[in-house]
Amino acid sequence: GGESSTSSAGANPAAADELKPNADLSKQTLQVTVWDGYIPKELPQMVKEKLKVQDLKIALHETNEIAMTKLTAPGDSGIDVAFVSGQYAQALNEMGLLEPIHPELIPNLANLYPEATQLSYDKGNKYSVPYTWGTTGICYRTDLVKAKPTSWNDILKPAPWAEKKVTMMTTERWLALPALKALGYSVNTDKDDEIAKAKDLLMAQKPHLLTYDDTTFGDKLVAGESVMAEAWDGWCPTTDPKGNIGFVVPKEGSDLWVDTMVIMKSSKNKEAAHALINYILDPEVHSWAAANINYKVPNKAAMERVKIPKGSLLGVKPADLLDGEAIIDLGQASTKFSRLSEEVTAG
Amino acid sequence: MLRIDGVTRRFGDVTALDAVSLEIEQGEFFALLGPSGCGKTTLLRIVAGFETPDAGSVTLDGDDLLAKPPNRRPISLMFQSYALFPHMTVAKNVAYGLERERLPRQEVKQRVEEVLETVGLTAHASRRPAQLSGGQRQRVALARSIVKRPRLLLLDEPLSALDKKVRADMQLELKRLQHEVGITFVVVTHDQEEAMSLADRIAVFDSGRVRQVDRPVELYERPRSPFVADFVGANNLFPGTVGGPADGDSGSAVLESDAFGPLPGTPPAELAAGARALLAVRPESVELVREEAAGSLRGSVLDVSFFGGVSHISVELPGRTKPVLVAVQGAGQVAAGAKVGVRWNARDAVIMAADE
Amino acid sequence: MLRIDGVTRRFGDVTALDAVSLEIEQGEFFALLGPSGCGKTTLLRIVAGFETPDAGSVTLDGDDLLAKPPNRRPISLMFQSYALFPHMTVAKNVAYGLERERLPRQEVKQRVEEVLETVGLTAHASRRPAQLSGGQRQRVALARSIVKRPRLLLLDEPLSALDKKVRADMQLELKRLQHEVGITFVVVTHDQEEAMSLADRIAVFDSGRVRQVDRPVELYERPRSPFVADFVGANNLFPGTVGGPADGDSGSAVLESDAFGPLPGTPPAELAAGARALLAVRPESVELVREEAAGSLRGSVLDVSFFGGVSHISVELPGRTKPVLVAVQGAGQVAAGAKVGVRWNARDAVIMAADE
Amino acid sequence: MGRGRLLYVPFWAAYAFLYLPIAVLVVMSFNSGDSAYTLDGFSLKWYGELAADERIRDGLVNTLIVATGSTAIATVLGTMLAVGLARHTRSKTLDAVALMPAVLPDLVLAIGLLVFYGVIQLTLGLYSVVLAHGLFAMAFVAAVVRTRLAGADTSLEEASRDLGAGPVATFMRITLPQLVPGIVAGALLAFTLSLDEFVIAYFTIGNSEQTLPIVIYSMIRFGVTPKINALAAILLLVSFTAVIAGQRLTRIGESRAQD
Amino acid sequence: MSRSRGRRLGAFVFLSPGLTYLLVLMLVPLVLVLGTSFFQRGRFGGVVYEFTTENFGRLVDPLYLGVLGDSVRIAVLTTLLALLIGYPTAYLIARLPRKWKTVALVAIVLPFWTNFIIRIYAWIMLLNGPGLVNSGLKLLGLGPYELLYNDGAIVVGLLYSYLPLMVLPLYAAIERLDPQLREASANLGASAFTTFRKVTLPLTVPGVLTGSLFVFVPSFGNFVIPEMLGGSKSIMVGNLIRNQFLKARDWPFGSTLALALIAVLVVLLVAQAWAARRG
Ligand SMILES: Nc1ncnc2c1ncn2[C@@H]1O[C@H](COP(=O)(O)OP(=O)(O)OP(=O)(O)O)[C@@H](O)[C@H]1O
Ligand SMILES: Nc1ncnc2c1ncn2[C@@H]1O[C@H](COP(=O)(O)OP(=O)(O)OP(=O)(O)O)[C@@H](O)[C@H]1O
Ligand SMILES: NCCCCNCCCN
Ligand SMILES: [Mg+2]
Ligand SMILES: [Mg+2]
Repeated sequence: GGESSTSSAGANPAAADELKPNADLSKQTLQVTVWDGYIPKELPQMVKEKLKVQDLKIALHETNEIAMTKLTAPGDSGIDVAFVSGQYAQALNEMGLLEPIHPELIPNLANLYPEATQLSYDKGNKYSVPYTWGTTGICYRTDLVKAKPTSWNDILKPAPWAEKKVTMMTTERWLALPALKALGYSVNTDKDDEIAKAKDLLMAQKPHLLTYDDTTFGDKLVAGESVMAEAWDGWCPTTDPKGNIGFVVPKEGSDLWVDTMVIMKSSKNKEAAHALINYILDPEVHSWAAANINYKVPNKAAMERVKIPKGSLLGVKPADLLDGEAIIDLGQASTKFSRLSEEVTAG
Repeated sequence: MLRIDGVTRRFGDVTALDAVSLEIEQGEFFALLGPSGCGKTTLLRIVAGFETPDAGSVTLDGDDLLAKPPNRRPISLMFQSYALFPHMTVAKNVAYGLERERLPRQEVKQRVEEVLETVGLTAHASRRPAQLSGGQRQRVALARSIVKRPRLLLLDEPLSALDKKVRADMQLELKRLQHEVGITFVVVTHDQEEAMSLADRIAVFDSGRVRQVDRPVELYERPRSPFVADFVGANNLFPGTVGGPADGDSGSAVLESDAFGPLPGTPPAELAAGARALLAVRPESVELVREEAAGSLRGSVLDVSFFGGVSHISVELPGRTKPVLVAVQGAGQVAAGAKVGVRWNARDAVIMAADE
Repeated sequence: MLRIDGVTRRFGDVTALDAVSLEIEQGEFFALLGPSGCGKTTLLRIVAGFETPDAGSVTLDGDDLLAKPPNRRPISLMFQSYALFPHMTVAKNVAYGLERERLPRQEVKQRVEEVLETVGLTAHASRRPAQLSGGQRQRVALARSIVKRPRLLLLDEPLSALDKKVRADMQLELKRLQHEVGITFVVVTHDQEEAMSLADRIAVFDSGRVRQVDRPVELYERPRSPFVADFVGANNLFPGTVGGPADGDSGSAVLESDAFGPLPGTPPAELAAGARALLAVRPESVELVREEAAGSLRGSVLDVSFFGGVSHISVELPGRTKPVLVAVQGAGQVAAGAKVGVRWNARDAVIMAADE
Repeated sequence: MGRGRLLYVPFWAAYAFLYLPIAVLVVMSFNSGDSAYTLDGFSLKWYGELAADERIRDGLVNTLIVATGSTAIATVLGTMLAVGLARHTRSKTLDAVALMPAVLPDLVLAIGLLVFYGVIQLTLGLYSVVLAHGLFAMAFVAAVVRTRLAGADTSLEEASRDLGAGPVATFMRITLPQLVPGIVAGALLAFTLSLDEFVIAYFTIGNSEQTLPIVIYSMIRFGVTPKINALAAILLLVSFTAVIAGQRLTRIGESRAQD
Repeated sequence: MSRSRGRRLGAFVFLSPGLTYLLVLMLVPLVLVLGTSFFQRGRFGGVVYEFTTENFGRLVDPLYLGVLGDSVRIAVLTTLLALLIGYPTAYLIARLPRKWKTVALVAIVLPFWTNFIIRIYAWIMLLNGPGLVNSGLKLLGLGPYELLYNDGAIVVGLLYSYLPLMVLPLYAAIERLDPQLREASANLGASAFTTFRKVTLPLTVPGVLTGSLFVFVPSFGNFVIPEMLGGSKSIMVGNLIRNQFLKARDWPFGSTLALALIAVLVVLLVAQAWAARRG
């Protein structure tokens, strides 16, 4: 496509509806789609009691991708509020599928860290509200590595002792991330030559890998099948009772991922949707995520309530996190990453 | 009743039926006789509705049969290959046709029991076809088609797997159905004795064509073509030309045979003297006499074989490649090699036109 | 050569074979005769290896056959239901057995052509079984088993679907194979004439048991039990007790019949005077005479039926429920209702022990 | 009999192959640790958790509804289709079209149906999954039954027509019983495939409902937990019991029918 | 003639319900999706309704051809193995006494009444470095071997997943064979193997074709097993389509790939129908 890149951050193609602050929520029913275990089990009950919303129903999705397919298909998906990662929220918004956030209906936005209101995919939380955030690094066996990893190159060019004992993620942007960072490029690059160099690096790495693994790399580390893995912080089992799992953000830097909440344009229950997001941003409620799923939440008040267990990465300061580069959707250029992933895996 | 008119059926380049026309009367017992592969089964399948003729019509009491689906035709066909339902017991197989008529259960049960009794399979009622012997299967197939008492029964070699005794019983039963119930029969059989003894009329087929339709005795005694003469009983044939009357007897004539001079026989009215003809005489009409007996052809005994009841003696005549066959009652009294004479009465030999 | 010893086979509560023992000689043509369902097929299947007997042994030239898998037995079986391979042409079906012997292609081709010629199916070589008539299928099955020229050929009703002429040709061919190639035959047939004319010896079966094994003429003329007498040809049976010699003729005797007084006949040596016995006399041995003729039993003609060649006349005798059957050559000369007498020669009637 | 014994090698190998992982899975259901991947010790705790999980229970019920419903549709329509194709047409195109849903990539069919249901504004629910599963299951049944009909002898049907049975009675009483092994095999296949189908179900189900595979897939963020192994173990136990009981029952039925 | 009228009526009665269902629920949706292959991807996914044939140009790409080749290789190998194991199994099931047939048949599908993902994990447990198979081999003094994360593991996984799709159609085809045909063959001197090759197999060709298609197609289009057991080190055609629809959110090109795949499948289907009709 010969389209010129017009995407200025925060472009908002969808016009906001008129919403009534005092709408009768008991006439509204909410349908949410979210990852399994990502919100408290009791949330529907709590929301019904506290917000007097008629009903809250939960659909589960396995991945961002599969949720996106359902949300972008023709016709009404029937979803009011969706939990998706930042760059997907951005894409949904670009497609005109999201309702702008009405800040007046979400007073609890004030609880967010200031940094969490200036994320590069959505500066000012115009259409998304962050729910959790974190970064990507190297998860490793402290007892099995001969040297503590510090650089993406430790995983990209494994030393002999790590030969075939290293795993990488294939979800495309995270497949490229270690290589791009090791080469000193942006994770959001759309330059062909930079992507090509990353590909070379990844192709050279492939024979030395145990496997690509996006989900069970933690298990492999615990079992000793692997010694190092590219991992999201929250999924690195640093709290394993044996205490031999470590996590490091390599010196070349990494990303900042954010999982967000968005309201669908097609929703007929937008007042209730706002009320739900507001309710979730309540420190009491929001702290549940940190305490139960090991993800940091961008909510200062909430984080302060959480007791941080030994080994947990919850203690990482927002400022450190923000060293990471938030991943944004690259529009047409994002297909280059699909291509990269196909070339690497098929090669 | 059943009228078959100009029916032709081809399979690729095989013409199974070639403009066959037949008329079968109400209550008649009609037999189809003919060599293997001559189209008998094909004809029955057309009447029953499982083949469509390429040309011709079939009517039953004036109604066009071809327009009706098989299940609407008041006809039962007994398949040459039986086509028993393997998943049903013998009793179920037999009851099938009756149940289709929605007869009361009790009646179905009773009629099934009766017919199984008739075919001697009462003890096998609850077996499956796979657990039966060949002859037992054939009897189930027979029972299944006769139990319906249709207006027209088509039987394709119904008794070919049965021994003489059971076969005789079944023949009696078929005759009974014909007389008491008034069913019309069309029966295919390769067994001439069966055809002769059961049928009111017989049609002889050859290569898809009807060669002769006649009552048994006529067919046997007055075959109208060498094919029929040869097919219906092992005839001794002598080629020649039609000669004058023999011995001043007005009904008889001689055949000026090519190899043996004048031979006595009976020609049909339409044969002119001098026409090419054949004389046919049946083995049981040939008399075995002393070599020097008057009016006999001389030869020597080639072989004697015993058929139980009758013996067949083949006699070699100089000037004939095929030996003359003579049938005598009981075990033969002559031995191979004996010099003998053969002769026959003019009225026992038929003179007919030679095949074109 | 083939020795069957005490073979028993049961299917559930049916005893298909009950301690059957037979011995068949090298080069012999052996026929199995018996009513439908008596176990003939079962016996062949055991010899060929498709059924295992519950008891007994089968040996071929002393080797235990039962220990060998079917494909290692030098035996061909022609199946009663043909079992033609539906996906192969006629030629392929016939060639199948030869190809298994890895004969050179050229020879296979030639032998297939020869045997197809023999069975009259040369024109059908490239057809599939489904495109054949019933009799044509049977001939393919026959061709398929004879083409192998095995040491032992088992034929299960090989000619039942064929007309008289083709059947006669096939019979000749089988005889030729027996004499020229030296194949041993065991043939099941329900056709007594066929058994009589072809076989060197015949075994008569009944309900899984061997009733008599004998050469054809002996079997026919000297049946050893009423069952055999009755089964082999429609016999006229008269119950009674063994009486003294008739007419001073040492070889013959009379039967003191229950209803008709003394009747002339020939008893076997082992029957003592006074024992319960049956006299059997065949239809063709019965002479039809004038009512008042000496030594005849009086009755009236019930029915005359023509069988082509022979007529069967049934004569009702007062004191007998079943009419006496008389066979005469040609069309019968008497009409139903006529008063007649019947009589026979002592040497044509057999006196035998009554069944226990 | 010694003959054919060699055949039993692949036969038993096949069953061993099929049940080896199942054995592993059952063993792992007793894991005391959190991982379905490394065995830590013996415990029944996952069975307890399983009993407490109503989502799994609901999912199981929904799955059984969907599998039963779609198998019923598929068995009826698929059998008819097979008979129609074998006996009433010579069209090879129709043969191929009828097989299509069975060989279409799940994802393409799923997205197609998602779009289609969206376009016609169908409110999704369990029934929309039943319809979707019925579609591919029908093709499987049709293909398996078709296999049985290929080149089959038609004289039995002719005999039935001849005895006065119309096309319907002939189909029900003669054709259908002959097809039973094919229908059973096809229906088993249909049921099995529906039970475990995820992609199509995910895209065609109502938002507030889940089938078991959807529940399980959404649960496997960190891989499988022993809870799902426990579920699998229980499912196996129940189905084994049902099958054996069913077999006993038919045996009793059969021996009755013999009398 | 009445026969052909009957034939048409029968065709209508038997075919119309299924074909209608097929038309509405498969053909229409398929057209909806495949139609998008002539449009363009929106910048952020979705479809821009501007006509283009560019997607078809993208098909001829050595990368895709390579994936296609790998997929064919793996799927063919899987199919052959499935046939090798499945045929004798189906054969013996068909020969079992009636009361055991259904049990044996159900036992074939029973493992699949658990869950796909769990079964795959079970295979990982069996095959991984310290896994059960290697432990077993160690007792025999062999190994350890790298059994996981390679094409061999993919084949095992596919074989495992789709074996029933081979066994059931084969069973249906074999079960109807007349045992007398095998007897006739043996009687004519054929060994068990020859009988199989010359009689049983040719007569069950439709079952072989159906089973092979059922195994080949989903193997060919699979994407989960290459990821989980193959470690994503090689991908198959299914991955490509999945990637375009779900990851690249390029429905137009995803549709084009699907169209190409379907074209291949239709060729296979027609060939299958053709061969099965002859059988
Ligand atoms: N599989 C079976 N199960 C039960 N009974 C059987 C089975 N096979 C044969 N029988 C029975 O065993 C007996 C002998 O059968 P067999 O086929 O040997 O008879 P046959 O002498 O060949 O008869 P036919 O001349 O009618 O072919 C018959 O009563 C038959 O019903
Ligand atoms: N489906 C078919 N395709 C091709 N030829 C066929 C088909 N059916 C029958 N024929 C041929 O048509 C001819 C007549 O067959 P038909 O079955 O009517 O013979 P028939 O008189 O019943 O013989 P038989 O006494 O041997 O059963 C035969 O030559 C046969 O080979
Ligand atoms: N179960 C929640 C998975 C969300 C994890 N987000 C990580 C960033 C991108 N997928
Ligand atoms: Mg015929
Ligand atoms: Mg028999």
